[in-house]
Amino acid sequence: MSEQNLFLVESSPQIRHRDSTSSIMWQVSIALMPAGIWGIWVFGIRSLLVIAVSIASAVGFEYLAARSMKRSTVSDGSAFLTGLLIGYNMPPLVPLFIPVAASAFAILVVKWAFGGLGANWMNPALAGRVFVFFSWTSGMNAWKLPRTIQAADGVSSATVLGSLKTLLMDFSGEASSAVGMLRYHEYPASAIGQQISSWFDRVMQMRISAYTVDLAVGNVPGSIGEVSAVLLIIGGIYLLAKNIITWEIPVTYILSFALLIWAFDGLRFGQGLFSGDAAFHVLSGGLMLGALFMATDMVTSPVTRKGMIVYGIGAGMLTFLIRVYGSLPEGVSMAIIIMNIFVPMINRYMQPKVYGTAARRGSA
Amino acid sequence: MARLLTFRRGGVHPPEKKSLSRGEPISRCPDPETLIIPFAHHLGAPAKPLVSPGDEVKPGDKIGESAGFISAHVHTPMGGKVKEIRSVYLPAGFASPAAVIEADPGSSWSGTDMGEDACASMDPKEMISRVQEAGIVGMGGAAFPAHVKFMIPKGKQAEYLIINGVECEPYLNADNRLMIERTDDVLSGAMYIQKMIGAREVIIGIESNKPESLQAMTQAVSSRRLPLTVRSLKVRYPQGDEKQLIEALLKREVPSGGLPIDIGAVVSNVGTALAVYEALRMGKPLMERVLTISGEAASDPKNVLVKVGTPISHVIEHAGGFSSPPDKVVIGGPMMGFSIYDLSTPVMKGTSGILALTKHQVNQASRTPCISCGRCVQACPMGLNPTKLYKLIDHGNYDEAKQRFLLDCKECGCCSYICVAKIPLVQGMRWGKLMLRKKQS
Amino acid sequence: MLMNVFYAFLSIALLGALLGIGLAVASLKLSVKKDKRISSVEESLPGINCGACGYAGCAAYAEAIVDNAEELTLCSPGGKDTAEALARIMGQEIDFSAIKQVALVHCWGNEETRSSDFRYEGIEDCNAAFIYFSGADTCKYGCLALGSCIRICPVSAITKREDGRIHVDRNICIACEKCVEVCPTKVMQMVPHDSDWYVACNSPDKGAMVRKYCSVGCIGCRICEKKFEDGGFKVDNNLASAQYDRQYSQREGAAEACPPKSIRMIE
Amino acid sequence: MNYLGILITYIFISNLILTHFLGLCPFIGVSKNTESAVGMGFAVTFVMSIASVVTWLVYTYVLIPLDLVYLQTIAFILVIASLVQLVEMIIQKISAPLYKALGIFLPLITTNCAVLGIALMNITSNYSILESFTGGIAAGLGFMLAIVLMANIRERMDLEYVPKPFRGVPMAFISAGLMALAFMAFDRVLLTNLLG
Amino acid sequence: MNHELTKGIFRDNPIFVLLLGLCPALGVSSMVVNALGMGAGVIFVLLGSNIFVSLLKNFIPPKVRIPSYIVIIASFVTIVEMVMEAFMPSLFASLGVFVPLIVVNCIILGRAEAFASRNTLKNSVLDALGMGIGFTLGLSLIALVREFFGSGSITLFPVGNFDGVIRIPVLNNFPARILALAAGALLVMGLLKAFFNWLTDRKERVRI
Repeated sequence: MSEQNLFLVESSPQIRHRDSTSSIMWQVSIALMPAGIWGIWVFGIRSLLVIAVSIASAVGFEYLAARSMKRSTVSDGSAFLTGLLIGYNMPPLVPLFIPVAASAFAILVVKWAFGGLGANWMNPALAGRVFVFFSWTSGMNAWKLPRTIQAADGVSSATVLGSLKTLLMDFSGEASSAVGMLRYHEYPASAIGQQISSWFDRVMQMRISAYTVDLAVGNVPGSIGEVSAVLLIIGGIYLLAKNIITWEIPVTYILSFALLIWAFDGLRFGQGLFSGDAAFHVLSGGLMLGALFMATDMVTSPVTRKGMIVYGIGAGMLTFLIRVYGSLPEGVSMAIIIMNIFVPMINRYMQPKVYGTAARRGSA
Repeated sequence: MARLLTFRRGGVHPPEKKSLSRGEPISRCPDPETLIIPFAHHLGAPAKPLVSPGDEVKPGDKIGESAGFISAHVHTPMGGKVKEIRSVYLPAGFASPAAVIEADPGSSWSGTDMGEDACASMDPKEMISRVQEAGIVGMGGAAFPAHVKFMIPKGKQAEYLIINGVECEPYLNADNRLMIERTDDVLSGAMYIQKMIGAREVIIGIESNKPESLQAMTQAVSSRRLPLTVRSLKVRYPQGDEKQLIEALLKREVPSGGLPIDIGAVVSNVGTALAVYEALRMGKPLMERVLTISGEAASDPKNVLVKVGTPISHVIEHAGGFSSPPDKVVIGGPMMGFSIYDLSTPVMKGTSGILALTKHQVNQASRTPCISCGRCVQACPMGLNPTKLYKLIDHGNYDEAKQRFLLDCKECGCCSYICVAKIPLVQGMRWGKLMLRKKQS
Repeated sequence: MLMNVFYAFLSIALLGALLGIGLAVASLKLSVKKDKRISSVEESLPGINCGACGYAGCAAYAEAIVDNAEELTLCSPGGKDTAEALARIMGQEIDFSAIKQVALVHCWGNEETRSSDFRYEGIEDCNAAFIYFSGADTCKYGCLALGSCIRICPVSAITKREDGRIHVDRNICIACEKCVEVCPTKVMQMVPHDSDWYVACNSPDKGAMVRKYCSVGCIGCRICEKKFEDGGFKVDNNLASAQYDRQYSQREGAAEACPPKSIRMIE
Repeated sequence: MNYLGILITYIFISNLILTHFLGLCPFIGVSKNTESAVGMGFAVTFVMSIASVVTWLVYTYVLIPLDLVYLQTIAFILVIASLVQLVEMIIQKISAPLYKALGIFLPLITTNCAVLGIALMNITSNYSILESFTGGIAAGLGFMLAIVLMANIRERMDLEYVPKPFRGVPMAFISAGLMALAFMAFDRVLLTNLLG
Repeated sequence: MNHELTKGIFRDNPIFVLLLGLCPALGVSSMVVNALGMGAGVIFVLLGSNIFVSLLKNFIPPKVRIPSYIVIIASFVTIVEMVMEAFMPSLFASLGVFVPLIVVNCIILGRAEAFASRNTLKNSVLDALGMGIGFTLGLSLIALVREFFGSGSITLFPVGNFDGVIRIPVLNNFPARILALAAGALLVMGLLKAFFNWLTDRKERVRI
């Protein structure tokens, strides 16, 4: 019978907030754009190809998986975002089969084996990245110097943290900080970075190394989307302003990590406690990308504010532990997926306090 | 100005949409030809019909007698002939017996003001029995019988009377207009209630988006030197719920499963206060009320005084009909109100608004699986975990849902409103409660 | 070499004997009485610890059966056979054979045959939808076809067919009556396993009303009752119902004569 | 290697379940809900610590003097099996609540290769008796950590619509695989750097 | 075909259906040759213990039957251990702790308790063979998948000139190394089990 003229009846509330799952996914993607564009610019057009391949394969696998379950979920944007993040986590010169494999693992195994969007308990993009990282380690080390650095041939294009880890292996005590060690071994810095650094020194009387400036701007080798800390922060602020992410996870993550670095990182260079270079570490590696865009992935982070704080602090501590003491140069992706394992437990024990139950102790 | 008061946890802020009808003075809705007066106006036992088909009734006659403790009398606002007693669906979705009355045109209840002195000489007991006789229920929406609330149980002491002028639902202006146009009567009603329950202090809570009400109330209180406090509250839904209002004003929490009186508070709506005033001063039963017709598909949003039992379609006609075909017609506010399909559904004692919403307002994005964003958890004013509860109910685990305080959910709608996956969480909670009841029986 | 072999045998034998004696003594001294039926009940259960019964595992369910007289039909993987085995152990009667009942949906309405009052959006479950005006169909007694019964059926005997109707496979149904309990419109009712014809309608509304909203609803015309003496149909409250006390000969005739074709062969 | 090192090793770095696949049967079987998982974790820790000590004693004071090292498998499994039964009986006798909490898991532990595994590993690593004891406790705690995390994940998954072929055991295995993937961050280098 | 022999291969496959003996299934499945070696060991122990248990079933008092079974099994395991150490030291080294752990392999104790102790010698032998072969096949399947993708090779026994390793072009250069590691074992097991579930589910549906 004709349905057109009938009224709609549904449960209260009769109005809904305008945010929806897909709008959130697309907004996050938009917030990631500036950092990605920067990455493509500094590393060349091949990075765009890497990102495109990641997205295309992620969306393609999502389509296949959803179709086999007789659902259609491509339009919710989650697969696009996963692909985008996988692309951002790839080194610029990565062989193209690697992002495809990462997408396949992320979408088919991490996400759809559990039932698709919302059911996965581990961040698909990060799990995909870790999967390919351990599988094809050399392919995942295909770094490239950004175009903003003029350097002679043969200069290392390893990432800042990777070089640091290698140098520390045969550390002979000639440097007293991370920056000092990089400088001693003539790790390349951009001309702009050096100028800004000296301007800070002259005008503001602030000692900010050229490396730190480069890390903030994005004049360093690294994964395509993670190099420009400033642009990532801008994206993060956009998401915060739009109320898509809340402050708890990024702030506790970065703060706890920075505090631990400040307290203990100096020990590696024979210095005392509280002498670590927090700014350098916070800006380096994928920390900004991780803290603002990956740790805050809604599906795999706790639902309560208390839980989010625990989660953020845990991720900060693990990142510190892995980065400073572990054999891997970077710790962000591992730290976040380890915390993902704990999320169901955090959600179980970090429940909100129910109204009106304060008086009746023990009944909860 | 002092920092605005509000409750602690949860809450949302939907678009207010009050301006559609804010400035419209209360007008009287013309009488309908047929009245459909349901015998149930709230959950609990429906009233026992006192009339049968063919009976003649006069305006103000009691046609339904309260049956059971939580029940209120039902009166007819117009005279006429009872055509039939049949079952009708109420906006809330369940069916109730109702009297269909062919109304005599122009027949209206009339009474005289007995004056302040007559009221002053009554003792609280008599006042409560008059309230009961007038069939007054809470006018905020839940329509809980007022006399039950005003009878303070033994061993309890009412310290505070809170007059609820919050009206936190979007679109609605009925209470707002009452506070502006009938300021003195509302205040007198509040003073009567205070006398009935023996409260030490009376506080009127009004959200700050109703500056005219706030001003009118404050002025009247100071000019009449009444022992009342008017408090301005931050705009936040569901502040009009008694538990949140108590939390906002008194910083106390009603214990889980308990009543406000357990912590010495009684909350009463401004509409109820006015009904109490009219019942005590004029002996007028509760048989008409002010409601807001609004919504983007309503051609002439306004606030009207409508007789209980008037079909919705009649009220809408009075307001100029629909400007465009509505997608949804809502009885009450958009957050807790009910969408209906049949425009002959009658206006009830608790009906605070009629909204005609277009497709655009309904905001139907497609449903996705829960992405655990946690917004519902942060929005829940009761501190529940709606997504967990919903999943438990969806998987048939009602007992665990109950252990997680499912029964404390009062279906305010914050969780569903904010849900990005567009999951009907409130419906899930109602479903869970239904299944729990089924299991018990 | 030989000595080594001898040592090996000796030590293992000694160790074995020692531990064996120790355990034997301990089991005598420390034995705690346990209801023997628990272990035999546990053996009869499939042992896959699926938890479908609502207990932590087969052992827990077995304990609940013996200690708390829990229902015997909760084990869905085991199905009928298990329930029978349990009944034997517990000395209880679950008589499946004599008058085995099966669930049956007494409604043949679907989107094509009946009208709606409104567009419903929300949870796809009969009980959840029933809260709002008893469902979107104008007929308030029919099958909502949103699958509360499908979800609750422990043996997956109930499915939704392509045409939108709910179908109970009577060879799988174990007559636990959970679907009957959960159905909000009470359209799911038990009938004997070997019955053939039934009245596929549940609406007590007057014929004129039924005709308006459903093309296959019983209109209470009484043709089946009056014209077919041995049809075994009875009309009460505007609704025909089939008698199942014995075999009737004129059922097919009545079915053919039924104006809205509400009398149907059970599939 | 000091005791803290042993603890960290068996809890994080070479977790018996996630890197050695020992004790998978109970890990998959008893991780359906958190309460049972915690109970199982305690039971395993308890048995492992005692078994480590007893097998060490048997090895050092019986098998070595008699030159019967090749009989260690038989000897150990006999000792463990009897030990588990004995422990079960003792618990049943002395404390009903404890038996309710741990007892039902004990029979499962007899065939838990993790217990025999840690006993054999203790011998291979040339641990002293105290180190063996620590190793036993650490391995048990590692088992407990893995199984409790898994139980929480599975409880969450119970409320999702997991595709039918993946429901239950496959999903648990894939989850365990993802856990192992994440735990690869904890390696020996981290331990050496941390403890010097 | 004899049912006792064939049931273990697919319908009651110990690894994918009964979920028994998982620890070695994952622990030694990084190379096909290990899987085959382990399988041979398990078949031997299974055969031996089933024969003994079946023969002795009337002499073992029920109270001590489990310890007796364990002793029988452990003896065979020790034999396997010694033989392997003597003749195949490299295999023994790569199987490591999993050889003695055959003792607690649930398949063996499970078959002894559930089958051999109640059945005739002939059936017990067939059961042992079937279960053993099923176990070996399951194990080899896991190993095949893991080695194929994780190392890009298939390692068998060296025969003559052939060193026993089949190298897969392309994959050999870019193996998904993770599959050869611990995490990969669990993932492959999960995926294969899901695949088996899907197969059985489909078969059942076809039957209906």
